[in-house]
Amino acid sequence: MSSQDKAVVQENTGKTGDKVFKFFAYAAGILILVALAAVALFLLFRAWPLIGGDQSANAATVESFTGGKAHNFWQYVGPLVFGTVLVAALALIIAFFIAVGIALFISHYAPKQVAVVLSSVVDLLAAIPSVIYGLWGGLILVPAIGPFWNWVATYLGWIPIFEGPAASPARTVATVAVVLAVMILPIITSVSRDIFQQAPRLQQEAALALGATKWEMIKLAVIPFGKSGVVSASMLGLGRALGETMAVLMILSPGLTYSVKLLQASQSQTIAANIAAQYPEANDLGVSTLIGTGLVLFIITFLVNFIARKITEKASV
Amino acid sequence: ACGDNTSGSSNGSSSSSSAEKISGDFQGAGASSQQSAVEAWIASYQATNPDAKIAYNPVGSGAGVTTFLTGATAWAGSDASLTSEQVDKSKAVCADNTTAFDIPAYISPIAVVFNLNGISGQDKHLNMDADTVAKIFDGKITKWNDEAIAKQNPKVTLPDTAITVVHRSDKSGTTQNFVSYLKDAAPSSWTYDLSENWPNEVGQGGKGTSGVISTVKQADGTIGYADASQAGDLGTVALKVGEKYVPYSAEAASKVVDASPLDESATGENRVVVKLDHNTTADGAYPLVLVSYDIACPAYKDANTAKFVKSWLTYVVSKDGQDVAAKNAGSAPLSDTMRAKITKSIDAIKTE
Amino acid sequence: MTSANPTEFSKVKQPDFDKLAPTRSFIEARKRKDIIMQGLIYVAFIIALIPLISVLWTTLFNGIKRLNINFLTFNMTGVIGGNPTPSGGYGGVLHAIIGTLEITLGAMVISIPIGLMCAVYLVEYAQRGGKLAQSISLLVDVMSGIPSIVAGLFAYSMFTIFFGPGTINGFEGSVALSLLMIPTVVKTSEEMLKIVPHDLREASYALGVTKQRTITKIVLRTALPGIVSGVILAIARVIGETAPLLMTAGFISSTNVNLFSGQMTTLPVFVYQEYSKLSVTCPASADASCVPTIPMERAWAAALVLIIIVLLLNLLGRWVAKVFAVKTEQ
Amino acid sequence: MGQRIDVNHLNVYYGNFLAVEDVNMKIEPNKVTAFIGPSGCGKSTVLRTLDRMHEIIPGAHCKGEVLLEGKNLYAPDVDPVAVRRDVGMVFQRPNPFPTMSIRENVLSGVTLNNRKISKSDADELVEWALRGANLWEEVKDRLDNPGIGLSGGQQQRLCIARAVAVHPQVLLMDEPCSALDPISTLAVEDLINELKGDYTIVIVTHNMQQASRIADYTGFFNLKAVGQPGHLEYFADTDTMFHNPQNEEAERYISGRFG
Amino acid sequence: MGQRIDVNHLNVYYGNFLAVEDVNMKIEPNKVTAFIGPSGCGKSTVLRTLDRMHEIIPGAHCKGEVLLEGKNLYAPDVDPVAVRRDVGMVFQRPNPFPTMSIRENVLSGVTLNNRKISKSDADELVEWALRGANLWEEVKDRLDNPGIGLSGGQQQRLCIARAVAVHPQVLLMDEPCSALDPISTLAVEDLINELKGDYTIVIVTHNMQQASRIADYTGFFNLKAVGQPGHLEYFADTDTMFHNPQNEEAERYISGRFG
Ligand SMILES: Nc1ncnc2c1ncn2[C@@H]1O[C@H](COP(=O)(O)OP(=O)(O)OP(=O)(O)O)[C@@H](O)[C@H]1O
Ligand SMILES: Nc1ncnc2c1ncn2[C@@H]1O[C@H](COP(=O)(O)OP(=O)(O)OP(=O)(O)O)[C@@H](O)[C@H]1O
Ligand SMILES: [Mg+2]
Ligand SMILES: [Mg+2]
Ligand SMILES: O=P([O-])([O-])[O-]
Repeated sequence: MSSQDKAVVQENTGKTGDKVFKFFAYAAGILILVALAAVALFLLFRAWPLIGGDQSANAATVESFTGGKAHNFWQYVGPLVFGTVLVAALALIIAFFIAVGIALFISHYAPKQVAVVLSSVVDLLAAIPSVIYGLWGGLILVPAIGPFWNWVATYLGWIPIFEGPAASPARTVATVAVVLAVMILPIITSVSRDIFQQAPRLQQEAALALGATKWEMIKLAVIPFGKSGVVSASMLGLGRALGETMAVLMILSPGLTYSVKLLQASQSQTIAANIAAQYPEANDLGVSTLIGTGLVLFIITFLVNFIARKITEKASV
Repeated sequence: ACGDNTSGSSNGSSSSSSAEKISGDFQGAGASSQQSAVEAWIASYQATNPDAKIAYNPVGSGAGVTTFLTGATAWAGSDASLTSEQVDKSKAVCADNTTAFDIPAYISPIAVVFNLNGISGQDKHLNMDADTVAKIFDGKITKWNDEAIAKQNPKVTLPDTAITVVHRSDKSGTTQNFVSYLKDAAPSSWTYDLSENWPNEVGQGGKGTSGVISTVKQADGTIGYADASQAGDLGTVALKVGEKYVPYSAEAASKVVDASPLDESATGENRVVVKLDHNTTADGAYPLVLVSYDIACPAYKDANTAKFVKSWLTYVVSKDGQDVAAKNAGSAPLSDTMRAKITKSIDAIKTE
Repeated sequence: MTSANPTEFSKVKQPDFDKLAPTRSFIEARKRKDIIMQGLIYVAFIIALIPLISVLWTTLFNGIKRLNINFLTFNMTGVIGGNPTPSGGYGGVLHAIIGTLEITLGAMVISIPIGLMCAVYLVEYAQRGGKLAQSISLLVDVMSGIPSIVAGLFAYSMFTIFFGPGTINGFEGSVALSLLMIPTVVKTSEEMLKIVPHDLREASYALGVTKQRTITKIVLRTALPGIVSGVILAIARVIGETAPLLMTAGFISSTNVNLFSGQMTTLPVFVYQEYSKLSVTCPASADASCVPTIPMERAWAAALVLIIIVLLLNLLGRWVAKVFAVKTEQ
Repeated sequence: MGQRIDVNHLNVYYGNFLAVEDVNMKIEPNKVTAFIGPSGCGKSTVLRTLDRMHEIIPGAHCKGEVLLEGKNLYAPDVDPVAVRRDVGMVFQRPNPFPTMSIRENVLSGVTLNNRKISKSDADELVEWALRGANLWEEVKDRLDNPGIGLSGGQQQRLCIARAVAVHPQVLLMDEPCSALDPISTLAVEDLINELKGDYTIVIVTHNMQQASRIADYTGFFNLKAVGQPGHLEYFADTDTMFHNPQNEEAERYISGRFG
Repeated sequence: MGQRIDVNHLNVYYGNFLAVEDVNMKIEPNKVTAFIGPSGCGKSTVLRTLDRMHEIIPGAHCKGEVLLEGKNLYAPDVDPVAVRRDVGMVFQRPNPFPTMSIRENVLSGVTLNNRKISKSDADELVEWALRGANLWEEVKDRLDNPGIGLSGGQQQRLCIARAVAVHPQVLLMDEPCSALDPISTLAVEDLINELKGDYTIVIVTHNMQQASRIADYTGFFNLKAVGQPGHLEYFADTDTMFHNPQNEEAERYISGRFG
């Protein structure tokens, strides 16, 4: 029977297709491992003079970078790590709650038409390139947000992080955190929204039928379902905040201290922005030093993600 | 190519009409300070050499020199002269066992700009001596109505506004030149080591000249330093030279360069490095200047590149070239005496 | 064996439901909490609108001034200071538009297949809790934190090794951007693949469909709208990159359409460079046609062009998502 | 005590689509009322209007009155959350909360109303509810295992346990036994019989034997044609419905008796 | 023609958990075999081993033999995909493909396998399959509407249509009627009766009337206790099973006859 023969032919093609596809899937996974290993090796290789090279030359490089404030690599990278984590964490804290709020608003509160419009608005926000955020942050937000920070410094100044006087212009960690929050907010929102919208109807109905209010329904049936997705979206956002260069560079007045005075200028700097600021004028050893800081950022990102992973694993068991 | 702004026919002025037309793709990279000038140079140069496609990547002096030393670019722009190490290294890229040389190509006054309600404005000046400037930028003077400032500006009523110092946040030739002036002219008030990075924690930092200018504009009571062409409608400081206060100007900047000796310690052939005399008392000189160099080889592995570099640098330092830059980038044109020294080095480029 | 026991219920004393009944104040508190949460959620939304409107408005307001046909159809050759060019404009971004599109397309071509296949591996092939899968997904997260400038340095060094020192071209930029784009593609696609109901896979397998066809025709197809919006997120992530492109793709004022050779300007680099210039000097002799503030005006106009491109891309994605959406009620 | 429900001139819509038309019926307190009828005739839809679950579907709404002990559920001042607290519901597909253990699933409704429930009260309640759903013996050793680890039938019984644990006045069940084996079905039917002493029960079923076994009253829904709105064709006490129906359509439907 | 299935010493595992133990049975070709038994005894699990669907659950595997016309499905050289093409399956929960129209859903078995089919053949096949599932009249005017727009019962019938459209040799059904109303159930039962001329059919059902109506053979599964593996307690032709069972457990289970 001819249909039988055909079926046999089909089987074979299907099988090869299966194998090839599986091969590509595995290859893609491995390629990512390889790419990342290559990046790590590259960083290590380029940063090697820091470890294996002439230490007095390294010290001189660091001194030239810091105007003599730091004398070795660790003194240099320490405040940078602090600043990077501070800025990114603040941005994530600001963005996370608002993002989850908007995602819920779109998925569960807004009427359908409004939700559709809002979704596109959020997607659009996600799509605004970071150089534009840099321009906007540096030229529009900094003067606009000044009075607000002044108010905060005046009335909440007793909280150490809000200690005044607020810098004018407000090229501070606080302002940068706001801009980064705006940048990562749509990423978290967009992914969370998609997941919340997929939360199973059945369980939501079960919650409502038990007499849950809308918020309780969300707590019972939506958030548990979306939790891991929201966390991984947040990690995506955090990653971007940790690595964002231009916006920080164009807005922040940097400094190399371990200070949490968010409203004052010249307190902190992020690793990524620091590389961008120093790279153009750096010599070979300078570039090595900068790449060394990049390696440290790489390790931080690794640790942050590792810890986040452990936390969610625990939570989901 | 597509989208090119075809130049009008009127443009082919005399300068290099006799020279052979250059064609090909050529790359330069380096100092961002030169960017505006280089863009103007490229545009004018291409008017007479329409087949030369030139790209200048303003990645920064350090990266520019590094790239040049790999042989990837024909020339580099740099705010700093070559180190002797770099001169050594250049043997690898320059042909015939020659070493790279640097020549001044772009001289620009650095303005000390400020924004002070009711006082600053286009072409408005405050008088200050180097010591006062140093103290302000070191955070020792914190109010605009400080005695030190008021004394030098008797006709101005200064407000009780706090001073916000604005400096560069990135590694910068401008910073290096600025602090070098402070160190030379006010050694007792400015004790930091020379560096391209801002040495203290006073005030705020801005990325690039644009960052400094926009920061200064964003608040009352700010003071910063930047390439003078960007001063715009900000107030600027007239620096005390000898007994007079001199506001920045292109001519005043040229004067200090002319009045400065060449740096004898610069080792290597053909190099023209200016050792700025920040303590000059020459009449009408403005001592706060950025000198940016072009770096090239006396001999190239590729003859076409050599031909291009020679013709290009000749144009850049020519009166025409310097005028174009002065007009469009606000730089100070090279004086004829300086040009004579430079031309010798350019002429040394072997094109055969 | 489980046996039917009609009196199961009465085996245990019935709990005291009065004790368990909610108090009036507790019900009120719950209601209040519900309203407060709703209020907070609305507030969150309004807060997010402020920056969005501000960014868009600023860009539109500042950018519209120089956005015209001339700006879109010419490049920056022959532009001297603030003077008008022979073509009658003040320079344009044609070269940067071409550069942005080509480099981004290059990055997409590299990262979408890799990212998507990696997500397929993680969701469809990897064993749950397997070592390899765990390390890959951890490393994907780590990868999303690579600063863009490090990606640029990496691509630059890699091309130096393979193609000689100082190699700069558009494709190098694409490679750098891929490094930034892949994690977003992987993560978003992974999430989208995960929520495709298992039922559908089973239904397909039961029809004698191979795993590959099940994945491509059912799983990917069902997840497509989500994947498309993830990809757009990823594009948006990289289309605004500046620092790595300056290093890898370079900067040039003329048009270069060859992705694989010669420097290429992209819109964000253009925006950043114009912003860096801030203003130009107009000679004292110049007439009103010399515009000293032209660099900033060009920067905003180019930013507007960039937003419009991204917007169009978004609309395209939205359209794709709609066409391929999971069809619900008519 | 159970409460009576009167449905007056109820029209139920999905957006503009009129799904069920002009339903009028009286659901007696402490009795079991069954809804039967062909697929798509609107049994589930009507059931869901009785605890205002219908309106959570976007665009879905209804016109007419549903009176619970004379009080209109759809009056403007009525809080749907409160309605759903008094009127429990069990769905066609089992839907335990996937992140919760068996125990937490059973308690999930109660903890909403009363956060500070003591451990012993909770234990008592869990056992009572699970026994009622004939699930206790099977799960008593693994109360802390996740609820979705159970088989389909077990899951459905868990959902019933969850619904009765909040002790509603009225219990709505949408084909609660369609995923259950006979033994579990019997247990649930017994449970229904037992519960009707305290509650009013409305059940949708495709199984006419089940309806005739447990229901006191039966409503037969029908629809004239596909795409047309469904309607309540005939409502009668179960005896009449199954042995002496005064309605031709109902007669025809029931005489194809099987189940 | 349908094919015979022999199950020999089949042990089915979820990871390390032995879910069903030592199943031995002969499923006759062109007959209907029903699996009955209490919830959780492993009916679905065994059914899924017959087309190697069991193993797609991570960690799930089985030991023993399943012979399809004497050929062991679990022999190392057998491609599970090919097995599933010959052995069709309908699930407990309706699962139409959400991205496809009604028509596309029916044709999916053909198109997903990259087989070409002419438009007229396709039309014919769609109508044949949908008529068989008693869905044709309801959907014939909206074949291009999405499949998940249908009601639950309609969706399940669509899934049956989809499964029969690939002309399998054996058709496995896991409680296919649990979401259907009596009329649709009757239609599906008729369909099963019709199909058994060509195919071997295995059906899991909770409904003993259904089993006794349609099955030629019936297997009764049971489990000793919760947590213990299930097993095939008794396998017999349906008549014997329901009227003269030679097994006490089966007798007890069936005598609580209802459904
Ligand atoms: N969410 C919905 N949106 C639009 N129409 C719907 C929706 N749910 C059901 N319908 C339509 O409303 C009508 C009644 O559906 P309903 O689910 O109440 O029927 P049913 O009697 O419960 O059927 P079944 O026995 O299959 O559960 C049908 O025509 C159905 O297509
Ligand atoms: N995916 C799974 N992972 C682990 N155990 C499972 C899984 N599915 C089922 N089981 C277990 O295997 C045993 C048999 O389950 P199965 O679903 O086959 O029963 P069933 O007879 O079909 O029940 P029902 O009538 O409720 O559908 C049960 O103990 C169940 O808990
Ligand atoms: Mg229903
Ligand atoms: Mg089952
Ligand atoms: O030209 P600089 O950027 O080095 O000041």
